[in-house]
Amino acid sequence: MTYITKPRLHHPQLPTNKLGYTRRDYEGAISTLCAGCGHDSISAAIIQACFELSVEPHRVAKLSGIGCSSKTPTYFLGKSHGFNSVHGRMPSVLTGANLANRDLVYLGVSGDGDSASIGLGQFAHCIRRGVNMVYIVENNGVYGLTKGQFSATADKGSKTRKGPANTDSPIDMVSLALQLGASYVARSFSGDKNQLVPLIKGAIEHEGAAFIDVVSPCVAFNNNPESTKSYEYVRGHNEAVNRLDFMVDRTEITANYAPGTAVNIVQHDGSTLRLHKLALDYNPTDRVAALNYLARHHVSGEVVTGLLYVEQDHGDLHHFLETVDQPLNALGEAELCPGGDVLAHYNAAHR
Amino acid sequence: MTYITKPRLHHPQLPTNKLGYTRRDYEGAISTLCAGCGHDSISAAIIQACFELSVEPHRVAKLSGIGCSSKTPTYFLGKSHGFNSVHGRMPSVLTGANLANRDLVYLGVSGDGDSASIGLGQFAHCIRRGVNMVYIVENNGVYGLTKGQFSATADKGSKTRKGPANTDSPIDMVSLALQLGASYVARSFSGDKNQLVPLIKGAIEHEGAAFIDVVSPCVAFNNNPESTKSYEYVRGHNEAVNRLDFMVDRTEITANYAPGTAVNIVQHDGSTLRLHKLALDYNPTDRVAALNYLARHHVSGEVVTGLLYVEQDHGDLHHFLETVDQPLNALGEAELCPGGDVLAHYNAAHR
Amino acid sequence: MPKPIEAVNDFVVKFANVNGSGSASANGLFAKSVLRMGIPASSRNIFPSNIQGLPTWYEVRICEAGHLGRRGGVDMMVAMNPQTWNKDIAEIEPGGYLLYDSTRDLPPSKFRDDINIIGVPLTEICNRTYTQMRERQLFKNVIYLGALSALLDMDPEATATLIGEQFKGRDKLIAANLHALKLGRDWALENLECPLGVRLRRTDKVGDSIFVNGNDTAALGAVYGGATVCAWYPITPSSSLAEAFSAHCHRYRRDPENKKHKFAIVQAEDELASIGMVVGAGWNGARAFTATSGPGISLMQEFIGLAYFAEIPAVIFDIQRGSPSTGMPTRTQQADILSCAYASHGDTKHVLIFPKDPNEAFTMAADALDLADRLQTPIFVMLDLDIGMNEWLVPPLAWDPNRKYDRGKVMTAEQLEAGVEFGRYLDVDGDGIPFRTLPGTHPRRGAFFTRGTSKDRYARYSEEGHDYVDNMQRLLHKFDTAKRLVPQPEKRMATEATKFGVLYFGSTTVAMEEAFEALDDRGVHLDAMRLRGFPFADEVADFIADHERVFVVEQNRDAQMRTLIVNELEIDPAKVVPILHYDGTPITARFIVKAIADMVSVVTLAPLRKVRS
Amino acid sequence: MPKPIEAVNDFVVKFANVNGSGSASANGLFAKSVLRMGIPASSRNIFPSNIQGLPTWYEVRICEAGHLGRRGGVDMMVAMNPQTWNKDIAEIEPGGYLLYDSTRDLPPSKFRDDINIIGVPLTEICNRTYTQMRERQLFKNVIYLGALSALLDMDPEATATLIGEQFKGRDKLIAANLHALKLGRDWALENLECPLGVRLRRTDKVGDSIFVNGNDTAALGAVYGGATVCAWYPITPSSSLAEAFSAHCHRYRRDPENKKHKFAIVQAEDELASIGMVVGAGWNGARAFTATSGPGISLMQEFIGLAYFAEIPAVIFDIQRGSPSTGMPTRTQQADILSCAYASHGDTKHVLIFPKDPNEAFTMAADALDLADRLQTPIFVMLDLDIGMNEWLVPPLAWDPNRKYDRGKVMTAEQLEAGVEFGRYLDVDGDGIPFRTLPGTHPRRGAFFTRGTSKDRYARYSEEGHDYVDNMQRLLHKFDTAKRLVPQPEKRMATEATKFGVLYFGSTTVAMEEAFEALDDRGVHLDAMRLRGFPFADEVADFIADHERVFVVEQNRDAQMRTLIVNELEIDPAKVVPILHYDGTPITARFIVKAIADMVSVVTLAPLRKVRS
Ligand SMILES: Cc1ncc(C[n+]2csc(CCOP(=O)(O)OP(=O)(O)O)c2C)c(N)n1
Ligand SMILES: Cc1ncc(C[n+]2csc(CCOP(=O)(O)OP(=O)(O)O)c2C)c(N)n1
Ligand code: SF4
Ligand code: SF4
Ligand SMILES: [Mg+2]
Ligand SMILES: [Mg+2]
Repeated sequence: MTYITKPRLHHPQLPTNKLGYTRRDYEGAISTLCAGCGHDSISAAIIQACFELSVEPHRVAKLSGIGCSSKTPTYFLGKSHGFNSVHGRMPSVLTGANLANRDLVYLGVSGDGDSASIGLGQFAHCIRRGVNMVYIVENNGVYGLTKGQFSATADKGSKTRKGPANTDSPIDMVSLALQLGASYVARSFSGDKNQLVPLIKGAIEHEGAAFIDVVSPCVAFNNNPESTKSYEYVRGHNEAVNRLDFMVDRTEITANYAPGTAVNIVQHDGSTLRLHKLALDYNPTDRVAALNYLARHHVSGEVVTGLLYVEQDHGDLHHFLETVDQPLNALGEAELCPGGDVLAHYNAAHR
Repeated sequence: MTYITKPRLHHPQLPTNKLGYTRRDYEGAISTLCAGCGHDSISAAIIQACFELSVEPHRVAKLSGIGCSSKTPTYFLGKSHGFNSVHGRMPSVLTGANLANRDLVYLGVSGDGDSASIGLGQFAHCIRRGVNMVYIVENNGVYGLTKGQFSATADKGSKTRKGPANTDSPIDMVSLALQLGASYVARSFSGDKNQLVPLIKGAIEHEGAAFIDVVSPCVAFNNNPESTKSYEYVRGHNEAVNRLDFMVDRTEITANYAPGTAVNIVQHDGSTLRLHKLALDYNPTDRVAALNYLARHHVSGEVVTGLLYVEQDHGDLHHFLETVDQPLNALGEAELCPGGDVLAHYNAAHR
Repeated sequence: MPKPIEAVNDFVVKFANVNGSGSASANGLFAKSVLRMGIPASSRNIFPSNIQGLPTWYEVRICEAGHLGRRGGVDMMVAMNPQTWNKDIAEIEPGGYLLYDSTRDLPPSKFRDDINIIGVPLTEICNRTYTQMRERQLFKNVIYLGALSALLDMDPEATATLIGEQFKGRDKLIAANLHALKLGRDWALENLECPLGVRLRRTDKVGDSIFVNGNDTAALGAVYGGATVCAWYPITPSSSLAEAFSAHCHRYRRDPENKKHKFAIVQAEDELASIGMVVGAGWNGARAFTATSGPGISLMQEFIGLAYFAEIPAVIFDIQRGSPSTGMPTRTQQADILSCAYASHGDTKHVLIFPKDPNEAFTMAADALDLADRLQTPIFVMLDLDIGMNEWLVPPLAWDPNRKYDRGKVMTAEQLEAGVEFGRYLDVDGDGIPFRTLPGTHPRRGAFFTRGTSKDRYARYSEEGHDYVDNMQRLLHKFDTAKRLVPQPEKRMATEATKFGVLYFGSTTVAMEEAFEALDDRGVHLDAMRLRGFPFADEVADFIADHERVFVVEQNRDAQMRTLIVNELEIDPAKVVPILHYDGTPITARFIVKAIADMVSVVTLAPLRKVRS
Repeated sequence: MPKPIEAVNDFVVKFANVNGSGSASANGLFAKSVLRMGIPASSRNIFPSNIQGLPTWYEVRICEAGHLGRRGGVDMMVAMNPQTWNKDIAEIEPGGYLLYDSTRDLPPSKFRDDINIIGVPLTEICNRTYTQMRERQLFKNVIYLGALSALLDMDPEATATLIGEQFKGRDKLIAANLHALKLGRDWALENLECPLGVRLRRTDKVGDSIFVNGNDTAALGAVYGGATVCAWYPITPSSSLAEAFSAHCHRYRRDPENKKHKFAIVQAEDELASIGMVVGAGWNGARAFTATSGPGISLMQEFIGLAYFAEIPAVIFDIQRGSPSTGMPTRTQQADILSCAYASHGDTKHVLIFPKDPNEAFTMAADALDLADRLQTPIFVMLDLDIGMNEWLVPPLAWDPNRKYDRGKVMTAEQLEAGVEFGRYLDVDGDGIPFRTLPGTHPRRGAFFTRGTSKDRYARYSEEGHDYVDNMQRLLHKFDTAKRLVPQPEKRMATEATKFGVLYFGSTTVAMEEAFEALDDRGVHLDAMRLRGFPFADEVADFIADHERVFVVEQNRDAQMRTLIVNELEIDPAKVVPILHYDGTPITARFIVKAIADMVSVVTLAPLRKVRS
């Protein structure tokens, strides 16, 4: 895997966004993942979302742990700084990076092993803190990079090639995120780009901890039809509770929905989330109801997808810590060093 | 803190249990915790439960992490082996101990910092595995031993003596345990021995992961009335959903309850849990309903206590791993070493 | 009965109390009163890993000559804890003094006949005066302070002023304390022979020195040094450093107008997270640090290796405590040296600095932040419980108003725009230190991927052996550069030429300096060098080369600093003789003098040869 | 054009493939066919940290003389990967051979004129024969195997038999593979000059040796050694050890009647948990182990310190890989020596053992379990990727039928009942090893509290300095006992007296043994000692004392084993000369010979003096 920069012949016909960038400007190195790996589709969705949102590529910081999923930041946003940290500990690194400079977009990419097994604690605590980020778990129910052992999201009873069957209760990342106070929670499927792209856009614009659990089949080790993380299973059991149209401003609202079938949620930055309800009884602003709905449908084997919960004005970690507006990494001696008089007082007070 | 053995003058009048032991035989060293610390009441409840159940003291293994709560195993069951492991990692040590010898009773004692902060991952995963144990968290919302910083169960907005207010969403251990698949889940209050003792007895007899969250006020650092972990608050907001009578066999069932107000749950070992319903709408055998009930009442500031969920025949880790009935630590060369012929085959197969 | 100890401004007073009984404030008042009389003093708190009800001691060494390390031995014991009575009595030097609560009388067997026994009916006085339990408990401490004030001929005004300052604004409390103080003092003056053979006399030896603990000054150093991100996890004895940083920041680092914070402090869920946050913040250009102790260092190992290999600035304060494992959490040691110097799996070497006292903790905290940015690697500030949690008398803190932060080699948007070549791991200056860019700097240039895996000079993933070796060799070269940038060693030549040298560092310094005199008196002359940083400056090797035998004094079992010396400077182990003290108490001049004097006689007899231990 | 290399049963063949393309099985068949012809061979897999689509190589060294370390250089390259073509071509020795797919022809510039080029239209043959994509991809590999079979004069029967064994029961597959093999072989015989200058000739040098990898044999050793609990977390290159243990147990450790398991294997959530489970199981009397690599070792540090201080048996297999940090996960190194030997904060020392190959991995795995129980401390089995994941030709595994497990000092219920004194940390036998009791042993006696804090000899919590020191000194004494219990070093004297010695260990052994001859030829005579355990036996110190200069050959940057030698044996660093190879590839005899020969000339000129690096 080397950082191959592709020839950037700008065909005039390539569509550009507000910043004049084409989709190619958001691409990364050529993927070295297995052909058909769900993760590659998620990378494509991230590229699409950033392009459509006209995010400045270099204003994004992409962080990950270790795993096939955690390799993907190399395959998108080649102009962004990336950080492939250590296994399961990306959340703490992202939190620290976010504290240093509140002005960038923080994109955390992880796997189910990385976040639900070794990283469960860090995942939980960074969600609790309300770090302003987009946290995507590329969930395939196995450890891909180490060749197919099951992860903490693996189905109970599922078998791996080598080992015996999994006997542990699986972890549902979405329910966990809801319980831990995430203010934007969604689930999607790597195979459903139309659903995934707007969810990512909404998450980027959201202020606070935005979590997206993306079922992303591992074709090498866990794509057998019995696996709830396989293409076949998800296609068969995908139950989308809503469709999201993400709009940078209301004027774009065009489509008309029958009354009661659509809601508009205005985000702190004025952007609007228009939700077209598919499950009419589903209310994405009631945390407890969401948890309950997920649990009930999980029992019946359905994979509930869509924007499952969103809370406005929840605030983020910087808000809670009351930090100044400038990035902390931009402050110098003048702002930071109390100087001689203060020191004189300190000395006096300790005599 | 030294291991003071108290004079064991056996007053003939001291009541004895089936084994002929008195309550004193279940005591430990003198506590060195602060006068009034909730943890000491929990130690007393553990002693009471073991005495009443006629558990053989030396057949109990008591394990803990680090903290005031984790010190308590020194203060009960002086005849049991104890293991004060490292901070937040007791669950893995207990799991390993349990694998080595399935015949002992495993009692894990921890604190909210030990289990919800540093230990969240291990707590979650040992519950998922269904380790056969009694896992008690002595929950005071602070780090006692390090002098009062808040833990991951601290109320949002709560203030510590020194530091600023807590801005993280609190973790509800009980909901977490339910989500992770614990088969026996209860919450109680160190100040309510009548409720706590039977819950511990039920947990000891339960096969599988039994979790008890015990609110246990820290008088030194977190007993101010605003704290949901204070004596005053819990007394004022304690909402017990049921009362448990633990019976070693049914014959003991005496009390008569109005129809529909009591249920009997027979455990794998034949012992019976008789639940006297206080909240008639509460069903302790429906995991999802329990989660929902807890969430709803949490919002209104109530502390829901009682036996919140119990599932029979869930099985435990040994059951899942299909281990032999004898303790693994009792097997010798005869059972373990495949011997020369096998080796000859192995060699032949690799030529 | 040996004659009572006679000593003016040179003795040790020890208070034996029960923790949680409020004795700390009274004992602190005692020490500060001594200082206010112009007499140098230092204090040490010996406390259990417990919140309430267990034994705790407070030791005050008074020494006009200014020797403020722990001395050992006790001239006056204030025995307020029945649990530890026997142990406490035993500790008193022959001819020393015992002050105790004589309310209920004790059998003679409880005492010693070679010490001077002073009974004060403290409980009786209390009960006579106070009704509430808590009052009785608290003021009892102030009453014995009053008695001491008379017995040691203290200046009551000094103490009164301190009480005034301490309870400023709460006049009721001031009055109550002054009253209790008077109760004790008057009782003693009426009923006892005052002053004793050990006594105080006002002088002017304190000067402008300050009485502070190293965690507080290190935290202040971090504020002055420009740290903006602190991620920590509570652990004794480091918690008070992070807590002090928080307190200092809330005072000195809030925007005057909107009160917003020019800092971010996160109490992490554990040490894996706290170091992870520091690494993330350092990667993103903020000055970040964490404070921890042994167990935390063990948990941070993996991230430390990442920071070393990916070259990310980070500052780690290690307030060393008794170890291994949970060890002796409330005792002091210098035993994390190896686990910090070679932290993490694989081939790694890390930069360490060694403050000698709270004053140096302040300056070195700021230095560490500069070094981290300059060297783009983790910097360990090796403190210990003795420096961190005890109050020391040290010179006032100073800060050069013209000092600028060294942010190291960070390529700017302008440079990138101008087309300056950027290779994240390219050694452009020949010092092994490459340039880095911060995220978000330039729209098209300078972005790279940070990773813990092997890579080439342009941060491209590579599994090629030569790329890997090239990078690992540069890291060695960078480490070599570090030895010129870390705080340099301090040399002190003996009064006459000698073949013996001694190396020491950190909290041992104060005891070592006191030991020189005593050793001189015994005719043992030592050239000395105080180590202040690792990797070692060339001077250290030269110093060792210039002597036949060099003692290395440290507070651990395995002579860890000696290991670094032997291993990094290629020194024959036979040349460096370990002097080890590691029972958890601070090392004393007495111990050093005896240990070195004994060794000298041994090695003087036996000429240089392999010592196979 | 140099004359074509002529060599019978002594050359290196390297296959360049794309991973996930199914080449592994064909390449394995090649190596095994050679062995079936009675010719010694070894193989090395060079693979990326990736699942599919990246370059991967398989190197087979054929050597009738039995030298099976990596040789370096390639005599015959089977270049099947366009991505790495240039690199692969460059690696061929002058006069060597290139086998490639000539279906679409390449410009002359793509080749070298000093090598022999052999084109076989593999794709064409495939497409002619097969229709399905996957078939074409798979059988292409078998076809080049067929071509090689002709070119190197292999015995087709040997290969045929192997195919029969491999696909036993699946006759269709057997036929298909045999057909593909024939396709290649026939094409070569018809269109090429066979055999080449490099060729095979049946002999009988393999004997009863077996062809195995060290992770598989170590796992089997754990089965034979009586391990019942395995807790692990997947990490390359250690995963296959735990997976092999699982496979072996399911075969050999199930109750014949009820099929229940006499073992418990838990895939933990991370390494903190896996070592925690091992500690818990060891505490409770089961033989337990974990397998991991560098990053896992870093995460286990805190628990390792607990196990050291609380004295709990544990076995840790460290399959070392390229480091630091995530490093080179699919490359080999010996760079965790320091982080294991001194693992965890505070003063700690740990027992390490160093298997040289898969055969010793088997026996030492069992030894480690005995040592852990005997010494009540963590035992590290230091493997590496080269031993663990490559197939080696080694003597067959052997197990003494009378061997009994050494369960160490465990006090029984009977002894307790009989009133034998029990003090958990009491040194009753003078070897520093105390007795322990297992939970649940006796109703009234022998219960104690295990903790990581300081304690007295009866396991009672104590903050007393003397209790702490007493215990720490006993731990040193126990460590001293260990040096007599660990596998002892192996000595090999030079053909003539010499002042030079060499120390080596682990996977370096095979290359070192080959190097001796070559060095002898060059007139460089070396006495040699293979290190097999740490702490070092006294013999090691004697060996060093007996020589003027001793080379220490290791596969890491910082000469970590040399550090242990200098530090633990008090050796003058000037005496021990580091020979370091650490680019992630296995060390070769060629490298050792050159490095040592060069050094010898240097040091022979310069007499013994301090080398200050
Ligand atoms: C500390 C540590 N332990 C183990 C590993 C080995 N490892 C690398 S990736 C991985 C699991 C990745 O699984 P997941 O996060 O689900 O990613 P996927 O490959 O499935 O996308 C493991 C165990 C490691 N790199 N570091
Ligand atoms: C690795 C590690 N980090 C930090 C500590 C310090 N420490 C000891 S106890 C404790 C918190 C205990 O809180 P909790 O579990 O709630 O117990 P409590 O004292 O409140 O009963 C901490 C942080 C430690 N012992 N080990
Ligand atoms: S192994 Fe699985 S997760 Fe990894 S790249 Fe292949 S398909 Fe994707
Ligand atoms: S500090 Fe709090 S938790 Fe600890 S003993 Fe005291 S009251 Fe209990
Ligand atoms: Mg995965
Ligand atoms: Mg607590």
